[in-house]
Amino acid sequence: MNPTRRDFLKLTTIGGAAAAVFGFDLKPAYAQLRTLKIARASETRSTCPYCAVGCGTIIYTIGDRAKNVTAQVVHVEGDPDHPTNRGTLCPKGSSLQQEIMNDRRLLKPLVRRPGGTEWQDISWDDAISEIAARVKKTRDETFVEKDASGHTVNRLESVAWIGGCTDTNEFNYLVVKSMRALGVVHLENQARV
Amino acid sequence: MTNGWVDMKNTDMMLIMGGNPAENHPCGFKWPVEAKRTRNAKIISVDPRFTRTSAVADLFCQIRAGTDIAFLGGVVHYAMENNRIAKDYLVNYTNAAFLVKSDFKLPADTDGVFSGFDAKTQSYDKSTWNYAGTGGGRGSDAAHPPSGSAPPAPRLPEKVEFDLSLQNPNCVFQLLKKHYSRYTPEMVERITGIPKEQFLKAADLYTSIRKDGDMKKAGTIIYAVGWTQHSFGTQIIRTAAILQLLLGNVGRAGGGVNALRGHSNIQGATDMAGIFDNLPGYLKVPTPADTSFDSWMKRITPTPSKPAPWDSFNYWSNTPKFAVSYLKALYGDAAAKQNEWAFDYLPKVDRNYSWVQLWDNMYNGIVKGMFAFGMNGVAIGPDSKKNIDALKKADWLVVGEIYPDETSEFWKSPGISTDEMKQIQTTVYRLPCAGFAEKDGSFTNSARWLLWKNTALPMPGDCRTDQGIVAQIFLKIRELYKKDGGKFPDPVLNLTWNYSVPSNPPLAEVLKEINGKALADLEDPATKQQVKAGQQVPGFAWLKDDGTTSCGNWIYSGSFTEAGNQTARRDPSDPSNLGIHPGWGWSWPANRRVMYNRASCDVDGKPWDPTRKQVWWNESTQKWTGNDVVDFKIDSKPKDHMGPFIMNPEGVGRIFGPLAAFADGPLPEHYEPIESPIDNPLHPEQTHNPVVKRFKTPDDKYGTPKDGYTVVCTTYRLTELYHYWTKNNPMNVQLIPEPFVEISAEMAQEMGLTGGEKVKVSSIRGEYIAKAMVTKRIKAMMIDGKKIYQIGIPIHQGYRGIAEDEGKDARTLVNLLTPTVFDPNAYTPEFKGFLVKLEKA
Amino acid sequence: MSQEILRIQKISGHAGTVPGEDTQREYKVSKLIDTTTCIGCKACEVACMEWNDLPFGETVFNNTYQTMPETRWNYWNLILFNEHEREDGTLMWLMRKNQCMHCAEPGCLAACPADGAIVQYTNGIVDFQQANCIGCGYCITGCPFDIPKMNPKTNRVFKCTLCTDRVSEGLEPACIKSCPTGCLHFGSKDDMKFLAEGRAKQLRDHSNFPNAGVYDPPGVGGTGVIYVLHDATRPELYGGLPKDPRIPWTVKLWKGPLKWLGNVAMVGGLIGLFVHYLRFGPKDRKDEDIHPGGEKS
Amino acid sequence: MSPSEQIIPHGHVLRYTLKERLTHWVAAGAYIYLLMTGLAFWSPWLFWVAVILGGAPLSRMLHPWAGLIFFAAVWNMYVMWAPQMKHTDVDKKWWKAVRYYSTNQDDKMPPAGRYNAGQKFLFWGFFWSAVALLASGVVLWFPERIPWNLRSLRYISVIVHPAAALFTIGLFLIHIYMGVFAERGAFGSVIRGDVSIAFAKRYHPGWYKEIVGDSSTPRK
Repeated sequence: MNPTRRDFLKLTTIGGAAAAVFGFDLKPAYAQLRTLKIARASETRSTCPYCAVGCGTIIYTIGDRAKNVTAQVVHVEGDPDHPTNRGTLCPKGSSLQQEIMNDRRLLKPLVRRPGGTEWQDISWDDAISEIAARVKKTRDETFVEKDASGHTVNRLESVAWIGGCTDTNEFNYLVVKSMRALGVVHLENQARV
Repeated sequence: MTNGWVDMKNTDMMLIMGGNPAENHPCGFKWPVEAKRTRNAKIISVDPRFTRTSAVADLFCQIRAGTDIAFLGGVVHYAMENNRIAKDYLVNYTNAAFLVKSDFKLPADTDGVFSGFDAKTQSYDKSTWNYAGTGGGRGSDAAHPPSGSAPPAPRLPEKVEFDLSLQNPNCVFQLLKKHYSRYTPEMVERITGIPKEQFLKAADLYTSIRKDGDMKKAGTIIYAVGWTQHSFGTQIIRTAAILQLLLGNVGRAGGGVNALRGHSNIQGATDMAGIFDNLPGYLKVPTPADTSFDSWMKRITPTPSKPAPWDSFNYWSNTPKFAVSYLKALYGDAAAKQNEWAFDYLPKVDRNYSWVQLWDNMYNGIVKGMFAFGMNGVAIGPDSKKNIDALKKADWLVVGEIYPDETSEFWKSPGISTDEMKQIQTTVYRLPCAGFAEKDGSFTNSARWLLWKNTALPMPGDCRTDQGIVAQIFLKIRELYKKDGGKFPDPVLNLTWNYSVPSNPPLAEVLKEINGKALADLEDPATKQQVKAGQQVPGFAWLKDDGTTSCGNWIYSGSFTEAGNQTARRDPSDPSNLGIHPGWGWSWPANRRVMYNRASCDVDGKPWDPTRKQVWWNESTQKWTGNDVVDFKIDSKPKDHMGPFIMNPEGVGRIFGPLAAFADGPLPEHYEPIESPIDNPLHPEQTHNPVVKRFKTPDDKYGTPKDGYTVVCTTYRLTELYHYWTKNNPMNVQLIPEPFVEISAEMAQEMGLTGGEKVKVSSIRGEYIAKAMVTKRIKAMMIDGKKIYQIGIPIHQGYRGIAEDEGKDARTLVNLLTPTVFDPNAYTPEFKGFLVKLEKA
Repeated sequence: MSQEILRIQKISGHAGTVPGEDTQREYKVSKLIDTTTCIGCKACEVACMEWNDLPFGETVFNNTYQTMPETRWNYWNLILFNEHEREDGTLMWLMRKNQCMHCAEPGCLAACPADGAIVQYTNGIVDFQQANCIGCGYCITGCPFDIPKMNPKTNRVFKCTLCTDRVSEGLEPACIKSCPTGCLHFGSKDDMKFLAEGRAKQLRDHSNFPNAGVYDPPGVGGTGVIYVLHDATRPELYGGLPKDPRIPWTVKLWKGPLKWLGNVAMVGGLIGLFVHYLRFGPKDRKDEDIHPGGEKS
Repeated sequence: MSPSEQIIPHGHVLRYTLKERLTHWVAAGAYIYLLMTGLAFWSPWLFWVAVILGGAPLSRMLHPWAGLIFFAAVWNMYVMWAPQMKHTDVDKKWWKAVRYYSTNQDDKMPPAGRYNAGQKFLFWGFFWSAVALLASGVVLWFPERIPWNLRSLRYISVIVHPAAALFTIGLFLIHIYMGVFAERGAFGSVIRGDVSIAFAKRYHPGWYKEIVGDSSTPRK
């Protein structure tokens, strides 16, 4: 037996007594208690972000939400109370843990300048300021207040918003609210396709 | 969905078509399986491929992609011929008995189009598509913004002529019968490729629930984007609705017409009007011709249109309350009666700005900048090349994502050299957003349930929440307008933004705003119940058109009341055992789980099936009551004969879709997909949907069999992968490591192709190379005497993913193949049933 | 923990009695797999990988939806896809979740020489304890279902544990929990048997499957994983499910009669030689001069 | 065999060359390791042997390699000795009289050559067992590489391997008994290489004659 693995094992006393003469146990551990990896993890109820069944999920994270812990996901499984999925998950829902903790996640704002062949770093402040300035410039240049027949239209045809399938209702509301306020009419969503 | 996921366990019969729920909604599919196990319910699977759903179906029919109307029309014909219809339901709850104007003509009589077609403008004058009758309000059914200078729209008559015996040749029932009399089993076979005997088996099985007039059983029709993604998608669904009305299946537990929405919050995005032609809660956008708030309201608020002895609730008569409350939510005090509730602030829409048009407009230089948040527009297509070309012409693009995606890296897409890259002048910002577990908020599932989720863990790296990013950009724009002024700054400056953290609005506060609140003390005159100023309104019944309430989306009113966040409720109990679960989350409208549930009872208010009691008329209280929230006027006596379909001005279900309800006909007619291997056997001179628009840029091309494109191709999703997302996820990539093309064994043999060999699929727009999956699950078909092959391609791969990044085996997008045409009603592109050719690669 | 050792009823390669034998009143647990409602979605595959933290392994497209040709040391749960045309020409797409069957009489355990490398708990779960595994691979030979797979790097054998970590904490196995259609079910063996028989009867009576039945092969004493099949007379259609699986007779012979015969022979031989020496002694006599050098070895 | 290869003490005759002795001890060492580890895998009662030998996984890892060494040694023996191990008429008679041999009445035995029939049997027994053990052992070494449709190979191997091993154990016991206890001097022969002339004369009279015939005067 490899002594370093003993950390992971809960040996029974049976093996213990015969140990040590040869520097290793003569008797192996019989009842290896595979420990439940979520036994003391924190639970958060959530909804699967994939299809429109809207399965309830439980996200298990390390730590007990103490201040000094950065929670990270250890496991995701179905919420057994949820009337629709009753704890089940499909192959995508079952892999949500990897969706959350994934080394391909985007971690910082990037910009690609005209003619550029690579991404460049940009600070959040610069990105927000530049985007706002571009929206304003485009709006001021192309905003249509009246159409050919003189009717008020107050619309901005030159800026488009395409929204995703996993945006929350509240986010969508804010988008529609702010985009309509700007006069945006090219407002579309995954819902269309 | 009219019903819900869990409700499917109540069904006796399922027609699953235009959808593959076992593949795409596995966890919802447990309920059809449950019905099989506990009720011996049957599943009929009709699909171009033998799918995972077919694997557990009792009957499978292989249909040619895009011929669903022919199949369903054939079933309608079969049901009428064999008297397997719900007579009472039909007469009382649908417009079957309504008389249609005598100058209305069916396609059988007018060369494959309905009366009123103008070939020059490719559009219909719909004035003949109306009921016979007298009087009435204004035209009420403008689903589409009429053009600014059009004459006043025709109107539905207030008093509709009718014939309860259903014998009048101009009654809807007789028109229906006549229309679908052409959809004989032989014709169905010619069009769909389903052998006559097989079709008759399916038609017999599905309509068997109404054998001998029995009303106890319920059948459901389940569909998804296999129906919507056609140039006549809405009409397929209409045919299904007609069949369900004919069989008396709508409004009933285990019945309904159930659209399985694709993604977690597609339903919510539609409800919240993340689309150009609506405002939240399905309020129709104002057009330039709506010169005032009142004229807008007049146009979009319907008035009842029904047989005189009947009653109609006509719930949309409340439209002004919802509209005023919405404007109050947007603009607060800046929206007042004096300025017509800031009506001017709303952009006016008189043309199509929908998905495909949007990319065309970008291609043509109208759209200069775009935000894409969680939306991979390049991959989604159709005609990805056109979308990439369009982005090359844009000034700027802002992408909010959690993974690198095709859209943000369109300038690095395969085939673009470094030199070409240097020519692309588009500035692209890619902002790292929060994943679903890192933010809270609600999703609305396909069953219309709003479900709140909690934040589980912090965002990694330097990510920010989506709402934070939008808020920060908007506030910055507002700051610029405040400082520098600019074009029409009023709506930007006056938009309410009263969140405790303006730069990152807490979503619970946003949901409260959506729910709506009283701006003055309110009192219900009947119950004397009061809502104080500043309190959340309990539901949309409290909304007012005098500016004393605000509400961000009337159909979500009731989701966050004084009792707290209703979408976060977690009571799993289901006292009726009908899968209603009234205490779990919150369902719009008004926490109602099955829509139109009044129709689950007979005319006297007694449930059709006493073992599945949803709602019923309580004689002693003289009120409607039930296990579900009643979808009806609560005190309308059965003898008043109010129609159960309260959102229609008729009060009844529409077999005949009058006036402007649909762009392409009041009854569904089979048209061929834009790229079709044959002429339409019903009317070869009118093969395609006559009102479908084709685009004209060099990227918009449409293939024909004459050009060598003879194979019918359909695209679809796999259960192992989620759209263009899980290709970043090793576990899912392990399940489906590579893209593939499903090809019938017969075709492979003809091509000398074995499974695993590479094959090149080309449409007139582009090509796609992947390995062949040779299978018995697709078979060659005989279509109108011609042998036709079908193939299928899953859409999931692209050029950004674990297996796809630069330097790896870069893959192209399936949507390079798909055509830029769309359904004239819902504007959904035709991803299914286009033409390709195949070669060994 | 205190009872953990008593939860074991069989131990591989173990001399003497097993501490947990005869001490528990626990019922046998069982998975029920209804292949007639399986949609091959692979949720169970992913749930298994995710729960057991199994590492990513490369796969290649192989003209099928099946993830890989067979289970791997790091992929314990695999749905096998088979297209089958019935006599009437209708197509069936048979999907069977393949994993350790948790036999009542496990061939792997019978074949295993390593003390405690394979144990069977009193609830019927057969578990490999990699810490005790010596990497001999005899379990691979002992298994009639081709389940145990060796990690070539560590020389340890792995397979489905029936999520014994979850089950011992009162949870269901990860695959069972995930299964969207409910084609997977978990409970006591008796209950699963009852459900399975009921479903098979339903298939015989109400669907067109007159040969529907339950797969619980007696050759290995019954299994902790039972199947409902559309056609129980032809289990081999479902990706080669053996019709009458048994522990290979040579393994039985080796672990049974041969072992006793060998032991008797070896001990008998030793005793015999000893007695022979006592009786006859060495061939030479001390007085004989065959050791002139006088060395004794 | 050339006697000139080694210096032989007075009154002794060379029985095994250094090469033969080395081969023997390589085989013996490997065999003993194989026996101990093999027995540990054979019976739970002896599993502790493997533990003492450095742990069962190590035993499992080294056992096949030891097996290869053993087989190489046996193969070498085969090359060296096979010609001398041919069955002869004397051997036939020897077998008929084996009961006298086993009861130490060697004078009643027919004159054995360099190897008596029993030794030849031992040789061939070990040789063929080694072949069987190698063949089955390779299968058992890589069971996971044997495809499912060839699984009968594994099934055969699991029975052939222990059966052959048991057979060798029987041979081994007799070999040890004879070499260490029964025929004193035999053990020395495989250490030093020589036996006394008396030993040769007594146990291998045929061989004795042969070498005396070859060179009437044993080297001094």
